[in-house]
Amino acid sequence: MKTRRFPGGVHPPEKKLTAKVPVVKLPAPEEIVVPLSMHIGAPAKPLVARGDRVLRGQAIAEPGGFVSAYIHSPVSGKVKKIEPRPHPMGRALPSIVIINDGLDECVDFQPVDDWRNAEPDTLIAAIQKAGIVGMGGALFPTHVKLKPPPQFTIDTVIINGVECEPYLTADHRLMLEQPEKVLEGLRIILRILGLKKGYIGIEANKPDAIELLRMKTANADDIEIVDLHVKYPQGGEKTLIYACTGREVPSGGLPMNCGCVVQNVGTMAAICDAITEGKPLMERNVTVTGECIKNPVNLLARIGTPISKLIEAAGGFTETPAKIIGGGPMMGMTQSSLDVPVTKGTSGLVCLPPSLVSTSDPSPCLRCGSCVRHCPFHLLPTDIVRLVKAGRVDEAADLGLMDCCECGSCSYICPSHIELLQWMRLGKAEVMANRKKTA
Amino acid sequence: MTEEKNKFIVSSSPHLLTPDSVTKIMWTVVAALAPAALVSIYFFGFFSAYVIALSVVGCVVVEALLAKLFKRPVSIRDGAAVVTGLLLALNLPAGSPWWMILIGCLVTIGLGKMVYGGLGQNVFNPALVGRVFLLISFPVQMTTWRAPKALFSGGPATDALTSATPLGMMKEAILMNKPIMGDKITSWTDMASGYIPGSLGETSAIALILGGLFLLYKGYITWHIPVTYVGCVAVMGQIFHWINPALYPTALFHILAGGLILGALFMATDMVTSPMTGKGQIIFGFGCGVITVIIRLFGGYPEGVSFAILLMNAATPLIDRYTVPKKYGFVPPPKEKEAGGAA
Amino acid sequence: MLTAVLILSLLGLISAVGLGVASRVFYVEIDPLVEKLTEVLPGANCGGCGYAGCAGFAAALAAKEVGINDCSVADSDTKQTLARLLGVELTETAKEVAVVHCKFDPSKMQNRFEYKGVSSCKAANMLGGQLDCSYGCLGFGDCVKACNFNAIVIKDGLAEVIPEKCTSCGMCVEACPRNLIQIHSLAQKVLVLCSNKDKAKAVSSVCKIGCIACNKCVKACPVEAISMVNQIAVIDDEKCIACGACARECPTNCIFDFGETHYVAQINDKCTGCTLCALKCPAGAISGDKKQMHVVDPKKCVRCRICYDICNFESIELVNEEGKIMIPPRPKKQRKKKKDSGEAA
Amino acid sequence: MTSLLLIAVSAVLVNNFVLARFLGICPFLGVSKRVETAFGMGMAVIFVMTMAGIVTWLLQTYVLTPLGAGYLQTIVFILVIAAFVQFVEMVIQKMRPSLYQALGIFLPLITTNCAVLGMAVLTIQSGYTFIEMLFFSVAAGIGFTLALVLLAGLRERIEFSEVPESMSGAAIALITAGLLSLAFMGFAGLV
Repeated sequence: MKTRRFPGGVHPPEKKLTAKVPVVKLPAPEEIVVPLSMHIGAPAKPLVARGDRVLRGQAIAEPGGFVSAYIHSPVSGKVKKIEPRPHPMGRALPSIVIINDGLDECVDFQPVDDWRNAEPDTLIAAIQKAGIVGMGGALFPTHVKLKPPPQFTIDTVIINGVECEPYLTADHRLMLEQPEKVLEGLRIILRILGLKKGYIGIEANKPDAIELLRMKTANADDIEIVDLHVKYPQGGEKTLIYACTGREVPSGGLPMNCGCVVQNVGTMAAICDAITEGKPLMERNVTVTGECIKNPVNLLARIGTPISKLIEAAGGFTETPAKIIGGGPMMGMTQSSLDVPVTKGTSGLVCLPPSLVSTSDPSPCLRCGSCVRHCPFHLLPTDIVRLVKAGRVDEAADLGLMDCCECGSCSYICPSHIELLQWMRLGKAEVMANRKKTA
Repeated sequence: MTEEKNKFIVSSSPHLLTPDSVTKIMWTVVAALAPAALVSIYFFGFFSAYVIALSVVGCVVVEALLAKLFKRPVSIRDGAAVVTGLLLALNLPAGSPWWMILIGCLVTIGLGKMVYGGLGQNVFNPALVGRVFLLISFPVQMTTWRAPKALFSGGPATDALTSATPLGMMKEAILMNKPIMGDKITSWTDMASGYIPGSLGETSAIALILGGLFLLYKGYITWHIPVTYVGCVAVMGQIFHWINPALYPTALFHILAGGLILGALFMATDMVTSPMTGKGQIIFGFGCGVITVIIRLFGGYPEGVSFAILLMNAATPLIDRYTVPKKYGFVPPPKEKEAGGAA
Repeated sequence: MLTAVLILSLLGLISAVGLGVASRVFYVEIDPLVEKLTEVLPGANCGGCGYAGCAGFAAALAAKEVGINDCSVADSDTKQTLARLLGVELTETAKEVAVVHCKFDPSKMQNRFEYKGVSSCKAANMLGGQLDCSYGCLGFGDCVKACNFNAIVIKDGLAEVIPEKCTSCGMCVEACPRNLIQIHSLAQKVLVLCSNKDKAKAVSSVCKIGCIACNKCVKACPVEAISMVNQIAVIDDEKCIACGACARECPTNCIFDFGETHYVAQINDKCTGCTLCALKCPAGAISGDKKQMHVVDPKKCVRCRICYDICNFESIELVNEEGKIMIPPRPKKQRKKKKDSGEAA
Repeated sequence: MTSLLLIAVSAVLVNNFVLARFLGICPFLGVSKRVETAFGMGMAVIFVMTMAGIVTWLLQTYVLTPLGAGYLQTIVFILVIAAFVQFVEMVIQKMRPSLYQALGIFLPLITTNCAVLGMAVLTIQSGYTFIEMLFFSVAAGIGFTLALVLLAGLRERIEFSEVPESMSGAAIALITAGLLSLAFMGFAGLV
């Protein structure tokens, strides 16, 4: 079966150390730190104050704007404090600190009864109330994505089971261990968008998942499994849409501009929980892996658990790591302290030893064109970065700076190890600043 | 500024990098050039070895000195100077005088590279700048060819100095309008194996192609430039051969003679001075081919490869400017912006 | 010879007529002001202002796109005439200087992590900034790169302005991603060199010279020039009399006093009891009734020298802690006629 | 016909006005910072060269030689060229103000540009017929534009290189122009 693909992209070593390791449930720690900004859009506004008693699954923060999301307490306990705490994004951000009383006393969940013929709006409301956001790392509030403005007609739903980042296997294990939830979630989405057909894209390096899901949807005609060529960044929204449908998201536009909605498999499982069991988003699969981890494992960790607890659960370090990465090594953010909490977007913890982290200074650009050949969006990273370095940011924008999806293929493949992606980010920030100034 | 507890490293993504590096590229190119160098040493013996050695050492020393002069970090370990030195050596005739080689090194590294700010910043191929500079400044020394003599075939080293290269003979034939059949000059096998007089690297086509394929396999050069360049020279050469078979040699002669193979595989494909996109490289190769044939058949100099590549290097920024690939999700700019932009 | 004159004059005539007609057909409205401005400008066409020649710069000047000071070549009287032509008065404002509002002790400031990547403050700041203090100067020199007069240098990890070279053009203010640099007048000697907005405990845990918003300076200031704005003391340049009381009062001495050393005032026997100094003293440290000898209370005196400058009877001198006279009383100023005396005071 | 072609090819490539005869160097260095302005300048020079070539040729053959006032050649040519440049300046100011700003001082400078006067004098010395002169002047203009645009492309690229201070600015432009003319020497003997 010929696998679908997209032009460009790179082949980093896969190193799926935990592909065969089943998910282990991590008990909740004593102190849970739930940050208020775990999604794209305005940070959530707290509903609780110091000293309040909260139950597991109780909403402790409401959306701070149209594009924002609810946040729920993963444990029952007492709210200790609301103060800035270390956050995976680098700076300390306001978070709700809850002391776990260990009872796990739940609030009574109200599932949506008989969702098959419930109104799409009630389903979307239930999803919003459950605080579901894109779990692939984009963290875009799902209820907003599922209600596109009227002028856009959606005709295709693509579920992203690609997980093209090296080391990470959270989605892979989810597909293997809870395929029904994923399929159920997809059917709910199809019901909401009123569509008859949905796709699930999975990379060919997960044959067991492909086979299992194909077997489960053998007689169903509303779900098709698409196996994709193993290449990074196959899991990116735009590359996935191109590989599955051949369409291109217009520059500066969103997937809905070309009639597509892309969701992560984790989000599907969360939607299924929210609708069928009324459970809000309180925990997620996290792959704790890397050469420095004694025995790498996939953990079902509650949101707000400090990553030091996850590392302990994985047997601790064999050697002090040079980098702790929240998310995958290609797009994840390095963490500077171990008491950063797990958030809705933490798909993994990759601990790289000093031997794998190059600290050499970049050598001059040879204009070898590798970055041009490997950029999935046919941009000219070296020319764009050259212009950004010289401060000519508007010319860089003309060359396509704003179309860069920050997948990092160019920095990965560059023989001179130039931090192309970091320069692109600086350029983008400057363009946005200029736009704000002139707007 | 402060003692470091074992702090984690924080950097921008991606956190994995390709094992490739500039040093690796440069030493791979040196390895790819090795067969041609060894064959030239085999044919020209001591004269070739000393030219290669002096040129490489000369280039490395000049780069180190100029780096200090321009207060730049001395980075001769990355092998770039060795590659340039080796390429320059392959462009010089066997037994060139030592002072000429040193001047060549000075011009190649100085004018060709360091003046622009070092590796990756130059606009002309340094080795070719050196060669053309020497060709024009010292025409006599640059065109005294030694007859090749298999190294271990005994007998005194013939110092037949001025045996002309196949291209030289062709040029005289054309200028004097004495029609002699192109391929009667020397047999194909000699030309392919390198048993013909000429610059060190230009003789053995087989060794060069071997090196070129190795680079192609490693992915440090793409097929676009060599194929279009050699193809274009062959096609045009053949067309002129049909027009006047007596005077103009056949395509095969054009390919095997002179520096075409060396130029197409190692000089024109120099990453720094050739276009980045596939389309641009094809235009580049085509341009080089046309100019090479024009100079070879109608120009004053027998060998047009160096000039062709330098001229196309000059055009590379313009080629790069007009071969920007269409980006993913390209949205044509609205009409009035288009008109406004064209002022 | 005649033919030569004939040919030339004929040719001249034809060209003149041709050009006359052409200039009518292709008439382009040129703003006369731009013409005048172009003459005044140095005409070096050096392109320093970013325009191909002085004509371009003049047009931009007339269209108010650029300021007079953007022409770095023009000397002061050219700028005067330019100002007169443009009807804009060239404000000879007092010399202003950029100041970096961060002064941590480099040997003590710790790093939260080891930063690897593009060496620019914006880049490091995007990843949270490697300093423990999340407001401090990252020291990668974005400001140095932005300054065309190299008036700012990085000294062991900290940006520092060289007042003489600074032209207060404001480029560094924009360049700093943590907005640490502000423009103050050169005369402003007392400055709060900290920008940490965290609470006291967080500040002192990262930097010993940080402003912990203890309000001591606010109380110490005789003229209420200091106010506490989100956990940082902010000095109002107009009100400040540079007495340095706040600097002495600050427990973490993050308020720096670049003026010359201050001494307590002391009244000697020449005092005529004119009560002028008691009136003007902001701290109310001078007491005494009319026509009687006045006394300065050393504890209350904020050493602002206002009384020293005001007293015209050479009766106020400045002494250090041991009472040694450091600065003798100011010599008497010849009082002009009554009318001018107001001015002299 | 082939001789006309040879004149054109020789004027553009072999003895290119800038790179082989080293005429018109100051606009060559002055305007070659950006490709658009270089191209604009090239078009202006082509127009002035062609028009000046025609008028000077006519003047020379029908006015100066019959009257035996050949010695007036230089002054008359300068007068004609100046008139044309003034005309071109007005046209460009009207049609392309942005180009006029970008060219700035270098547009009126074409009057004293030795390439234009050189072309006029060369046509007279080599005794070209009208058609040959036409080919020669247009080709000379094209050669000038080719060299100018090539150098502009190179200089735009060099702007990004960290050229050492001692070499930056005009120095690196001159070196690049020198190497460019080195490359053009390959065409020597082409014709």
